[in-house]
Amino acid sequence: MSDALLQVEGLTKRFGGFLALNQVSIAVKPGERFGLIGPNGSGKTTLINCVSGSLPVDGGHITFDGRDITALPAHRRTRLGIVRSFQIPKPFTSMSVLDNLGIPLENAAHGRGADGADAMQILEAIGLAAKAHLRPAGLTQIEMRKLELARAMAARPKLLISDEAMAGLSSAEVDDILTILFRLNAQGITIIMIEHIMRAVMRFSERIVVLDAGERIAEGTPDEIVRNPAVEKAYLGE
Amino acid sequence: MFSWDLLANAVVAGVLLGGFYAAVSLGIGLIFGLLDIANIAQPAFVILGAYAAYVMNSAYGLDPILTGIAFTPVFYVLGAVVYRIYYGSFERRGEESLRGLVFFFGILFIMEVSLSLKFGVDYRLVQAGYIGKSFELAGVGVSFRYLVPCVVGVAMTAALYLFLGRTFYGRAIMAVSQDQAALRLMGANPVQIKTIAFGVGIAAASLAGALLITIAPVIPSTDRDYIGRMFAITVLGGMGSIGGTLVAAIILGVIESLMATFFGPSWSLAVSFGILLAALAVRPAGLFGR
Amino acid sequence: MRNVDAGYGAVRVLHGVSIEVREGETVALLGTNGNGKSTLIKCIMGMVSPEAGEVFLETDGTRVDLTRRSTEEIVSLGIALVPEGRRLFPKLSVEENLLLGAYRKAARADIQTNLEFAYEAFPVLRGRRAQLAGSMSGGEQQMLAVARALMSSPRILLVDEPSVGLAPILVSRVIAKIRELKERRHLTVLMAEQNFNQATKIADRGYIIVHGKIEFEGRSTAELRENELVKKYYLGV
Amino acid sequence: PVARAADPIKLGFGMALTGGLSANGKPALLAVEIWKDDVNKKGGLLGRPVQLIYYDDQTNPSTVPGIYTKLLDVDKVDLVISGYGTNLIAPLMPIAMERKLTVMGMFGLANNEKYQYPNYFQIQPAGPDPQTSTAIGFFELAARQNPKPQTVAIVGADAEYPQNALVGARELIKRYGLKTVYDKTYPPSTVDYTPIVRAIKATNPDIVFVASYPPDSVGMLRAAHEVGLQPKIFGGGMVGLMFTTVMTSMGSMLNGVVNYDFWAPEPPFLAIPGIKEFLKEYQARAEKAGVDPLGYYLPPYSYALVQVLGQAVEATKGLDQQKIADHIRATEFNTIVGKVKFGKNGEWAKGRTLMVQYQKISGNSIDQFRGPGKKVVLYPDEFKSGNLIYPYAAALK
Amino acid sequence: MARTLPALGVGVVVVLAGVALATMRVNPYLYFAGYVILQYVVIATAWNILGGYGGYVNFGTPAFFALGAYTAVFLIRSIKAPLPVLIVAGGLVAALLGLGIGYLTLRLRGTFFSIATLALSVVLQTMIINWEYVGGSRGISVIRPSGPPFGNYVVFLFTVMLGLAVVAVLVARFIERSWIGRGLAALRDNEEAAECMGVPTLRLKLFATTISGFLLGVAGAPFPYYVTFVEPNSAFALDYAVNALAMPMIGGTTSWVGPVIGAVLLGTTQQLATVTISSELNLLIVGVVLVAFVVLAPEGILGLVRRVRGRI
Ligand SMILES: Nc1ncnc2c1ncn2[C@@H]1O[C@H](COP(=O)(O)OP(=O)(O)OP(=O)(O)O)[C@@H](O)[C@H]1O
Ligand SMILES: Nc1ncnc2c1ncn2[C@@H]1O[C@H](COP(=O)(O)OP(=O)(O)OP(=O)(O)O)[C@@H](O)[C@H]1O
Ligand SMILES: [Mg+2]
Ligand SMILES: [Mg+2]
Repeated sequence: MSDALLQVEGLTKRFGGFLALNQVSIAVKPGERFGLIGPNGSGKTTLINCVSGSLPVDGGHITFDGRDITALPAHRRTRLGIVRSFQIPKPFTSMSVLDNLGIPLENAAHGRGADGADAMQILEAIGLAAKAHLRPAGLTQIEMRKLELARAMAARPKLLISDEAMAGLSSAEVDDILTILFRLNAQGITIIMIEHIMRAVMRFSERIVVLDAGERIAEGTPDEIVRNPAVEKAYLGE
Repeated sequence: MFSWDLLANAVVAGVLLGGFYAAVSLGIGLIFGLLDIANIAQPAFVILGAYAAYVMNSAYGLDPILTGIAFTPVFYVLGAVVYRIYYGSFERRGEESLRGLVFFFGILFIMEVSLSLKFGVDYRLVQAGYIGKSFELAGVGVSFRYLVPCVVGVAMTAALYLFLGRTFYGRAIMAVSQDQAALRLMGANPVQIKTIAFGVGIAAASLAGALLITIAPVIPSTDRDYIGRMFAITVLGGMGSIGGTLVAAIILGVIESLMATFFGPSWSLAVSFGILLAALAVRPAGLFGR
Repeated sequence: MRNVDAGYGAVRVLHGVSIEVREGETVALLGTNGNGKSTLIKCIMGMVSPEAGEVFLETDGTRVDLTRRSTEEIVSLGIALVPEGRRLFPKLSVEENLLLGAYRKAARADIQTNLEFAYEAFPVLRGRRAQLAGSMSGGEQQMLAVARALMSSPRILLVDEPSVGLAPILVSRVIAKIRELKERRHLTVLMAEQNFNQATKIADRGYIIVHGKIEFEGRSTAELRENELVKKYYLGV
Repeated sequence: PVARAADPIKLGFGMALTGGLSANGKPALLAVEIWKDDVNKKGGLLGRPVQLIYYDDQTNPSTVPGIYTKLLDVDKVDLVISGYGTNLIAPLMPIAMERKLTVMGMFGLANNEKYQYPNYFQIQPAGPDPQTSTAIGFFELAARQNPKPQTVAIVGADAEYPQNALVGARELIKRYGLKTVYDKTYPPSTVDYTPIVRAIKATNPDIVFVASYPPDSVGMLRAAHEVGLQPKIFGGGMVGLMFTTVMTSMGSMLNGVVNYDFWAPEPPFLAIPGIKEFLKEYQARAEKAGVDPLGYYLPPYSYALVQVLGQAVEATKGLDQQKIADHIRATEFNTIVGKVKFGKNGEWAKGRTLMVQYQKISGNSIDQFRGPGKKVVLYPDEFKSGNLIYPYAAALK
Repeated sequence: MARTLPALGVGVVVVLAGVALATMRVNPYLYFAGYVILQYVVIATAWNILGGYGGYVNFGTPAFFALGAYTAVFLIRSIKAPLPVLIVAGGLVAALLGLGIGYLTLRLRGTFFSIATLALSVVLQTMIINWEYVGGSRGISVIRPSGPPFGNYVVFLFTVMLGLAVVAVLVARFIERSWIGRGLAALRDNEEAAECMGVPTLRLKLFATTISGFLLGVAGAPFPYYVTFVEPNSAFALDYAVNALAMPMIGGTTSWVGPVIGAVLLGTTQQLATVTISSELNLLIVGVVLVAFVVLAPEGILGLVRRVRGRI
């Protein structure tokens, strides 16, 4: 398993008495498109928070690129290349869209060549260039999601974790975002996708892990997952 | 110097003091804790309440606490007016509360000066039958001067608690700072709700002021002594938790009392605030914060 | 709702929109993201004021103009909204959220029956009545949002995208629940939804809104299913 | 430019009109204003009218340097007096010294000990040993009782004046061979004094010496009644008990308290020429000025302070600061508080802080406090107007 | 970098102008009032580094100011240290306290942080009150050294404070325009997102609290020589907390210019009110000015200027 880019072993997280994650292990290989699904409240976002360093863990180990990062602060993990987007967009409201990208470029991607042109390039790629000088308050929902992704890209990730970047988007827009993600993946960025939109997850992921009530209940290719009775019972329904 | 007798007395005195602190802090617990309006001028309203009690007491011999109750409608209206000004100048424009803080500092100064222009700077006291009297219960002395405010304070806490938890206005007040638009969808007008809450908070100051002047003499700048305590109690109790306010007030009262009895009163305030710091370090949202 | 123009500041979102919901109907408002579904619903609720056109409510021959009314007044007329993004009060308990739903004067009398009904309809909520709404999972929150709207004994229920962010299993459950409630309470429902398949499960008919204009009115679900727009956007043809 | 005869003589000062000391600052201001009117009625000083220029120092020492520089350099005042209180005098000292001014201090305790500036004169009758002046009468009286009290509790606020009084008290305790059983201080913002009083009671002291500001004076006294603290002598340096609003409100609760004071409406003081007129004028103007209605505590001294200055100006026939100072240093003045002679460090050559006892007060009428008999002077002997009721409990009945 | 040098140049010119002004000895009162206003420029600027840029509202300004002042008192009393030493030492001690409250930000945000700083101020004041060596609650007189430049010590202090103000403003300006300032702005907007975008939030907060504390201490260090008498009530006065907050608010918090404008405006108003209005009305005016400014100029003077310019 040492070929994994991200390896989570026996991760446990409690909120007070509530066990949000129970001994969860996952391994994500370099360049992989990895799907993480599960019912609401199953602990997906919590897992991401632990991996990105937003929450301290109560047990287990996280290894990235062969290095134990369990105790590293979040910004160091970002600099190592783990970047996440937020389920609820959290833009820097007092700055323009362009300056929003400046923060990761300056803080996480430095040394890899960062200037205003880089930010603009990313915005163009994602289709936000026209709004570069607006404040985030002036963006629509989808633009906000795109900004969230653009900002993550500006951090020059090795591993990009997208937490429900597509919730509430139309299928055309979902396709938009999927295209972007595929393109990033083609550039060698490993991607973890969390999504409830099955169409997207199934199309995108090479491998999927399913969480339920803080436990890992299944792993496999999209086809295997769809056919898995446990997953059907806990998640897909019908 | 330790004795069980002293300990019992200190604890009882502390609880009584705490009840009074709760009365003084309830208004800010409502306005700051629930509405998120940093009304730093609240202690000035308390002092205004104290002067109201003084005027009625010295002119007509009215009991201060009765005056405090009688004046609550006046204070309610005053609070409603102040809130409308605040609303018109800040909230409607969607501005952050920090500017409001400066606004309320200004109000604090204006009120202090107005009081001293009207009443001068002499210390003012009230007279009531129970001031200076006390009784003893199983070796524990209880002064009416503190018992009465404590009882009133606890009653105010209970009343506010019931008001918030059991009435539609109350629940709307608890919700209003969380999501105003959603509150509209419930059929409540957030501005009206906040006006009510602010009014109630200021009305509480009327009673708190009456209790204050029952306990100690008052000058216009007495409010300064209470700014720190009021906010500390609200935060220690947990923002927006009315029960927490009472508990925090009693904790502070008991600490002050124990320090004063056994270790030297000089450090009592510092220890109280030190404990606040420690408590915040362990429980950043206060004792009963949600 | 007739000929409504509306928007935010300089941005006009709705262009001459007219829709109609008759008593007892369930109408779906379909449209992909950003086409103005929520804006339309906000217009009805008085959260966005139309620049032109009118919104009104007709009951027993009396006609009430909603255009110039505040949200609170509209709610008190018996219209409830399950808003986009749920908009619960995260630091209030489940029960407190529900009780706030009954703020409207007309609903206060029925508070006990409504509460009982809510718990019966959503048994998970009963078990969690003291839990803070903010600490519940997305699905539970959506149920609470629906239950809260019902607490006001509405005649008309507006639902804005109940399926967003829900696991598939929950989506069907919530939609089914709305249908069940509608039938039991004789509600009139207007539901904005992108999830076509789910929406058509319960709708009697629907509108499709594209770029702030009503592009198609389907008098039955079958008619909707046949529509080119629908095929293009939803069925991925 | 040569001053023309009609040009006013400007007297400048800062005064606590707001903040903690304003309850004393404002009456002091009124007294000075009355003096100005009196002088001007009689044709002014050196034939020139007197004009007051004053600003609110907000009881904040850090405003003092600015205020006095403004007075001296912009307003070009001819004479200065200090604002009210030790803390507001302290920052004035270096300015006065630098500019070689004659400066009259209004109720400062030992301000000049560090500087030993010869042209500083201070009106509080603390005498050559300011630190012990508040407490000396108290302990002197205690020592005269039979049986002599043995144990003492001292307590006071963490503030300038009370702390100074406590330092003096500790020295006197040593001098009189008493045993200290309690010695603590409390923050001025304390709300509940019962725990403190109870702790004192637990040590069972013969005498209790309290050095406090008005709110704590009231708090301590009320708590003493509630807890039943009854030492043989109670009181000492409790500021505020002599304020009219406090006296009328506290009423009979004051009885028996032995406290320092500067003035009392007792025969030895009422006999001094000029005082009655002053008080009449003061009381007539008090309500409008929003100050203590009787003015029995500090106002006569504030008036006396400017009286001294005025007399010195007249005597030296000019405004030369050095000549004025030399004259003040050398002369004994007749003022409305009696004969005033300055000595070492500009303090009164001989101290005259009174020790009074509140006696036979009943009810809350203000009129009972206007005449003699309620605030009996016990010390010093030359002003004595009555006898100590001893022990404290006896006076309570 | 290209714009830093000219700014430094401007700073030097301002200081030189101040020295020239000092040697001219215009009306001495101006130096006294000027000193206080400049002191507030330093305080407002220092506060704004943490409060305006980073969004952490420090209510404990008096604690830092007083710590600077009392460090100076201690050093004057114990070793008669010269003024530069006092300033550096006062700054360093206050910076240490700043570092301490920086660690508080690990757990406390928003209002809770503000109340914690307020609590800290109370605790510190109690400690000073009980420390006899620096005067305790009675206060302590400080004798100025003799033979200052420009003939008068306060004129000298004025130029020193002018220098400190220039340094403070330059520091603030530098921070604002560097990655540190941008990082602080990011964490002010959303701390979690900033951290996840690689911003070392803790380090930045510690930096901001420390440097802000340092400058506040620096502002307090010459204070004993200015008043010559230091006592806890006035050293820990609420005024410092109010002014530190109000001045940047009045001026505008997002730029270094804001606190300067606010300090000059409000500071001058206060000074003028004190020495022109001979009654308690002077405080009333300050209150009215506070209310009027925040009501009428919602985004501070800077915002007002921007809006007016935008309209033309
Ligand atoms: N800070 C917190 N304190 C207490 N409980 C929490 C906290 N954060 C999450 N939880 C709980 O942990 C559980 C897992 O939450 P999480 O957000 O990880 O779910 P999720 O899988 O991302 O769900 P969704 O699909 O709805 O986003 C939920 O029950 C949630 O209520
Ligand atoms: N507060 C606002 N200010 C400015 N524009 C807004 C605002 N809210 C929505 N819009 C814009 O109005 C348009 C319609 O938005 P609306 O929310 O009504 O769409 P919707 O069909 O409900 O989409 P969704 O599926 O995202 O909920 C969008 O372009 C959106 O960006
Ligand atoms: Mg999630
Ligand atoms: Mg919508």
